[in-house]
Amino acid sequence: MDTGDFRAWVRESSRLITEQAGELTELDAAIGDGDHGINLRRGFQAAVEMLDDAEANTPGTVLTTVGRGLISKTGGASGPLYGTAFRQAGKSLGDVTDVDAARLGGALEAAFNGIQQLGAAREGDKTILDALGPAVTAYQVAVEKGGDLAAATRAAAEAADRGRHETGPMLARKGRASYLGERSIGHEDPGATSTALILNALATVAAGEAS
Amino acid sequence: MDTGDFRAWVRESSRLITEQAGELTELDAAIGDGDHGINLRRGFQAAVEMLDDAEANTPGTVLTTVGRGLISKTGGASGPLYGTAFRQAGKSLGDVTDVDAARLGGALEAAFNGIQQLGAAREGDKTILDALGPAVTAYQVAVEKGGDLAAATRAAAEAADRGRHETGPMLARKGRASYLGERSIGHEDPGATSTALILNALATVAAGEAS
Amino acid sequence: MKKLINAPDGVLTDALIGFAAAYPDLTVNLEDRYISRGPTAGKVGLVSGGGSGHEPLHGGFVGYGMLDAACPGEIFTSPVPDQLLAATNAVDGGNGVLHIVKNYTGDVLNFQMAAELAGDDGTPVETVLVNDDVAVENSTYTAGRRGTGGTVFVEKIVGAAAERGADLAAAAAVGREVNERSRSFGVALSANVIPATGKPGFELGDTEIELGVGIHGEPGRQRGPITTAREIAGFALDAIHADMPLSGDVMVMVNGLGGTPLIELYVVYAAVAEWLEGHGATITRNLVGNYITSLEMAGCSITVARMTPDLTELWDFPVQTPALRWGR
Amino acid sequence: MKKLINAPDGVLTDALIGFAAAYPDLTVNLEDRYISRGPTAGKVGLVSGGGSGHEPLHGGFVGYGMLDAACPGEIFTSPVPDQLLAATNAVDGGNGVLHIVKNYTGDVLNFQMAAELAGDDGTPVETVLVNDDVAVENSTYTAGRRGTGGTVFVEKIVGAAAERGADLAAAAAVGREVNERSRSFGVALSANVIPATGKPGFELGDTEIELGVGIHGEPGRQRGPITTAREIAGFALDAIHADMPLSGDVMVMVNGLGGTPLIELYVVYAAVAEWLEGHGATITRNLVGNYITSLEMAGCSITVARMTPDLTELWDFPVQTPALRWGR
Ligand SMILES: Nc1ncnc2c1ncn2[C@@H]1O[C@H](COP(=O)(O)OP(=O)(O)O)[C@@H](O)[C@H]1O
Ligand SMILES: Nc1ncnc2c1ncn2[C@@H]1O[C@H](COP(=O)(O)OP(=O)(O)O)[C@@H](O)[C@H]1O
Ligand SMILES: [Mg+2]
Ligand SMILES: [Mg+2]
Ligand SMILES: [Mg+2]
Ligand SMILES: [Mg+2]
Repeated sequence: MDTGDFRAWVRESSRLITEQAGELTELDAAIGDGDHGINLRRGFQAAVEMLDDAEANTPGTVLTTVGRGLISKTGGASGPLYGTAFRQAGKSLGDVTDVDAARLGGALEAAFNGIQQLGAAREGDKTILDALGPAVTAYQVAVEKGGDLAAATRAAAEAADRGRHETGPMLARKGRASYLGERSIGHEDPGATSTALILNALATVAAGEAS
Repeated sequence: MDTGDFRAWVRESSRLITEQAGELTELDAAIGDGDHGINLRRGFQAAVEMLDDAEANTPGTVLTTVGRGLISKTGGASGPLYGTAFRQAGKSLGDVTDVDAARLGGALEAAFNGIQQLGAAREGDKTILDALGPAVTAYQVAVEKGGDLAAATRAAAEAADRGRHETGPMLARKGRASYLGERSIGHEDPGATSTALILNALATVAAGEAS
Repeated sequence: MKKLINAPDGVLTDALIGFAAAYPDLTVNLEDRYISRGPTAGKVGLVSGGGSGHEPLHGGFVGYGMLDAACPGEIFTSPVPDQLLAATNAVDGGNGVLHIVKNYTGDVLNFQMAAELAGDDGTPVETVLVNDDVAVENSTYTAGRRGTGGTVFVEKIVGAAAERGADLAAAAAVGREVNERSRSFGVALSANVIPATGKPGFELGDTEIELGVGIHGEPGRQRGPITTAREIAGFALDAIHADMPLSGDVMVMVNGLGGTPLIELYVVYAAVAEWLEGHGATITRNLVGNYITSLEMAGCSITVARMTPDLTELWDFPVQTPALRWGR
Repeated sequence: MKKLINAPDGVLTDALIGFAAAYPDLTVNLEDRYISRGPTAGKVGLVSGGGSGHEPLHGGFVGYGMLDAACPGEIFTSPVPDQLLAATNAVDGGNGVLHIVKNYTGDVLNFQMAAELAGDDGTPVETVLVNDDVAVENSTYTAGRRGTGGTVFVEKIVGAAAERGADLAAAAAVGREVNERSRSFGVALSANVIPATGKPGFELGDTEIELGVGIHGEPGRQRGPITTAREIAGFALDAIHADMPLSGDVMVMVNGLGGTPLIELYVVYAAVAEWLEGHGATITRNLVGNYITSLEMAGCSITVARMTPDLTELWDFPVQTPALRWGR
C-alpha cells in the first residue's frame, strides 16, 4: 500500500463512519452517552480535511497526521484512543513509501498497543480492543499462512466484525458503559463497532475496491 | 332564614364547591390558570372552620365572617371578590336575626355591587357578574310576583345556572381569561359557575333540603 | 406528574421551610407566609409578592439593596391580604411601605385590600404596578398588560433607590419609571404542571411553540412552529420594538422559564445581542439565567429596559440577595 | 425535539458567542474554545473543562477566586487536548497550572494528553481528579466513580487557595482534600435530549425515577417509582452516609439538573436539612440552585462535603464569577 492507498483508507473510513454515524450513536445511546457516531464523524471529517491540506507524502505521515487530527477534533474517550492508535501505527511505519503485508501487521499491532497502554483496558472489557485484538491476530495468522495484504486485511476485517458481535454478551468494565454493570450485557460496543468499520475500510482499499 | 340557615348555606356551598372543585379547576384551566376550584375549596373550607370557631350569632355576622375568611385564605381574583360580596351582603343585613325574602334580596344586591365596584367588570365581560346579575334580577322578579324566599332563591339559582351557560359564547374582558381574546369564546366562565353553585346551595337550604 | 415534592398541597410550606434553612440571614414567617429581612429604620420598606412557582422571584430577591419582604401565594395564586399586611407591618421602618405588584387581577385586588388595611393602621402605602408584557395587545379590552420580567428590574432598581434613602414618593416614582421603560415578551416550548392539578396547564403540539406566553402559561399572541433561536428572539424583539422603539443604552434580561438549559439561554442571548446591535441599540447591562420562572416550563422571556445613567447607577448599586448579588 | 437553538451542530459556538456578549469581563477564545480571565502573574493557573450541557459549570465559574479558564467540549463530549493546551498556556502565570478533571475516561485521556504536551513545553501541570459520585459502586470494576457536584466545591475552594497564593503542589493538595471529603448522589425524573441526536438519552416510565443517575444520564443504582422528596433525599443521603459517614460540620449543595423548578429544590433542601439534623450533622454552608446541570433533565443531585475550619474559610473567600459571587 502506498501513500495514496493510505489516504484512500482514511477517506473510506470517514465515509463509512459518516454513513453509519447514526447506528454508532444509537449503540452508544444504549450503553453510553449517545455521541460516539457524532464524535467520530467530526473527528474523521476533520482528519480528512487536515490530510487534504497536509503534505503527508509517506504512509507514516498520513497516519500520524490522521492521528493528530483525531486527537484534535474528536473529543470523548474515542478521540485520544483512536488518535493514539493512528499515531503509533504511523510511527511504526517509519518513512517507508510502500507498505507490505508484514509492515502493515506491525502497524496494526502498534495501534493495538497504543490503545491498550492509554486506556488500560484488557480484551474482554467490551471496548475497541475486542474488535482490534482479534483483527490483529487474524491478520498475523493470515500472513503467516502466506496470505497477501488483501487477504490479511480481509481476515482482519472479518475478525473485527466477529469480535464486535462478541462484545454483545460482555460486561463492560471500561468507559461509560461500565457504569451500567450487568445492564451493559446484551448491547454491542460502539467502539468495537467503529473499529470494525475502519478495518473494513482497510480491506476494501487493500482489495482495490475504493479510492 | 335564621343564623343556623345561613351557617347551613355556607356549609352547603363549601360542600358543593369541594365536590365540584375538579370541574371548576378544569374550566379555569381552559381559559385561566387552572386554580379556581383549588382556590375556592381552600377558601370555603377555611371559612367554614372560622365559622365553627366564631361566635357569629346573627346572619349578618355569619356572612361577614365568611367574607373575612374568604379574603384571608382564598387568594387569586376570586378571593377578594367573593370575600367582598359576602362582607357587603352581611353588612346589609345589619343585626336582624331572621332574614325575610326582601332582606335577602337586598343582601344579594349588595353582594353584586361589592363585586362590581371592586372588580370594575360589567355584565357581559364573562365573569361572576354574569351569573350573579341575572340571579339578583330573577330573585327580585320572583319576590315582586309574591314568591316566598324558597321560590325566589330557586329562581335565582336557575337564573344563575342559565347565566353561567350564557358565558360560553362571551368574549372575556376581565381577569385572566381576557388574555385569550377570541379564544375565550366557547368556554364557560369558572367564576360564573362557582356563583351558580353558591346560589344553588342557597336554594337548597331555603327549601329545607340540607342542614 | 413527577415532582420533587412531598404532597401537592404542602409544596409551599415545605419550600418555605427549605428556604428558611438555606438562608438563615433572612426571616421566614411560616405562620403569616412571608420572607423578610426585618425593618430598616428610616428606610422605605419594599414588599412584593405573588403566586409561587416563579422562583427565585420574589423571595430570592429579599436582601440588602432589593426587597424587604416577599409574600408567596400558593402556586400561581396571588397572596392574601392578611399576609401582605403582616409583611407590610414587619418591614415598616417608619417611612412608609411600597408595594410592587405584578398586574394580575388577583394580585391587584389582594394588594389593594392590604394597602387599605395598612392605611387604616396608619402606614402610608404606595403601589407600583408592573405591566411590561407586550404580548397583551389591546389592553383596554383585557385585564391589562401582565407583569413579567420587568418586575426584576423594578425590584432591583427601587431597592437601590430605597437603600440610598429615597422617600416613599421618590421610590414609587423610580419604580414607575423603570416599569414604563421596560418591555417583555415570553416564548414557551412546553407547558408547566401545577402540582395541585398534576396536569399540563396547556397543550402544545410536538413542534409547536407559544409566542407571547405569560408566566402562568397564559396564551400569547399566536402559536407557531418551532424555529431557530434567532427567529424566536427576532419575533420577541420586533414585538417589543413595535411597542417601545429600542435605541440607545438598554439593559437586557434573557430569562429561563424553568425548564430550559442555561446553554440555550446563551444561544438566545447571542441572537438578542445581534438583533439589538443591528438596530443601533447598545446593551450596557444584562442578566442571563432563571430569574422569573414558570415552574418547569421550557422557554424563555426577553426583557429590555431603556436605561438612563441614573437607572444604571441604581442597577450597579450593591445587592445581596439569594438570587442577585454583587458589589458588596 | 424543541430547543432554543439555531442548529444542532452550532449550539456550542452560538452559546460561546452569547456568553462572550453577556460577560465582557471574561475572554472567550472562539478559535481555541476556551473561556478565561487571562493570566495572573505569580498565581497558579486553574483550568477545568469537560463536555458542555452542564452550565453554569465550568465557564460560569471563571473569575476572581475560582477558575482561570474553562474548556467546553461539544455537548457531553470531553474537550480536546489542543484547546486544553491553549487554555493552559493562556493562564500560565509562571507558577504552573492545575487541571481539575471530572473522572470520565474521555476527560481523563484528553487532559492527560494536554498535560503531557504542556509539560513538553515546560509548563508544570498537576491534575486533581474529581470522583465524588457514590452511585457508582464496585468502582474497581468500572471506569471509576464519576465526577459530579463535588467539582463545584473543588473549583471554588482551590480557586480561593490559588488566589491566596498557594503554590501548585499546595493547590493540588487542597483540591484532593476537598474531593476526598465530598460525595454526591443524583436522581433523575426525566431524561435529557442531546441536540445532535434529538432523542432522549434514556427512557423512564411515567412514574419511574433513576436513583443514582450521572450528569450525562448515565444509569444509577436502580430505578424506582416516584416517591416523596423526603424519601428521595433520604435514599441519596443514606447512600452517601454509607460511603462516608456524615457528622460534624458539612456543606451541602442541592443542585438542579436543569429542568427542575427552584421551588422543588427548596423542598428537597428542607428534607436534606431534616435528615442531616436527625443524624447529628450541622450544615454550615449551602448552595441551592442549578450549578452542574444535565441539559433539561428534571431531577437533582445532592452533594455533601465534610468541612474543616480551613476549608470553610476558603469557601467564604470572595468569588466573582457569572454563577457564584460573594464577598467583593
Ligand atoms: N479504556 C478504554 N479502552 C479502550 N476503549 C475504550 C476505553 N474506554 C472507552 N472505550 C471505547 O470508547 C467508546 C466510546 O467512545 P465515545 O462515545 O466516543 O466516547 P465517550 O465515552 O467519552 O462518550 C466505547 O464504546 C469503547 O469502545
Ligand atoms: N374583574 C372581575 N370581576 C368579576 N369577576 C372576575 C374579575 N376578574 C376575574 N373574575 C372571576 O374570577 C374567576 C377566576 O378566579 P380564580 O381562578 O380563583 O382567580 P385567578 O384568576 O387569580 O386565578 C374568573 O372566572 C372570573 O369569573
Ligand atoms: Mg459516548
Ligand atoms: Mg384561576
Ligand atoms: Mg390563579
Ligand atoms: Mg461523550
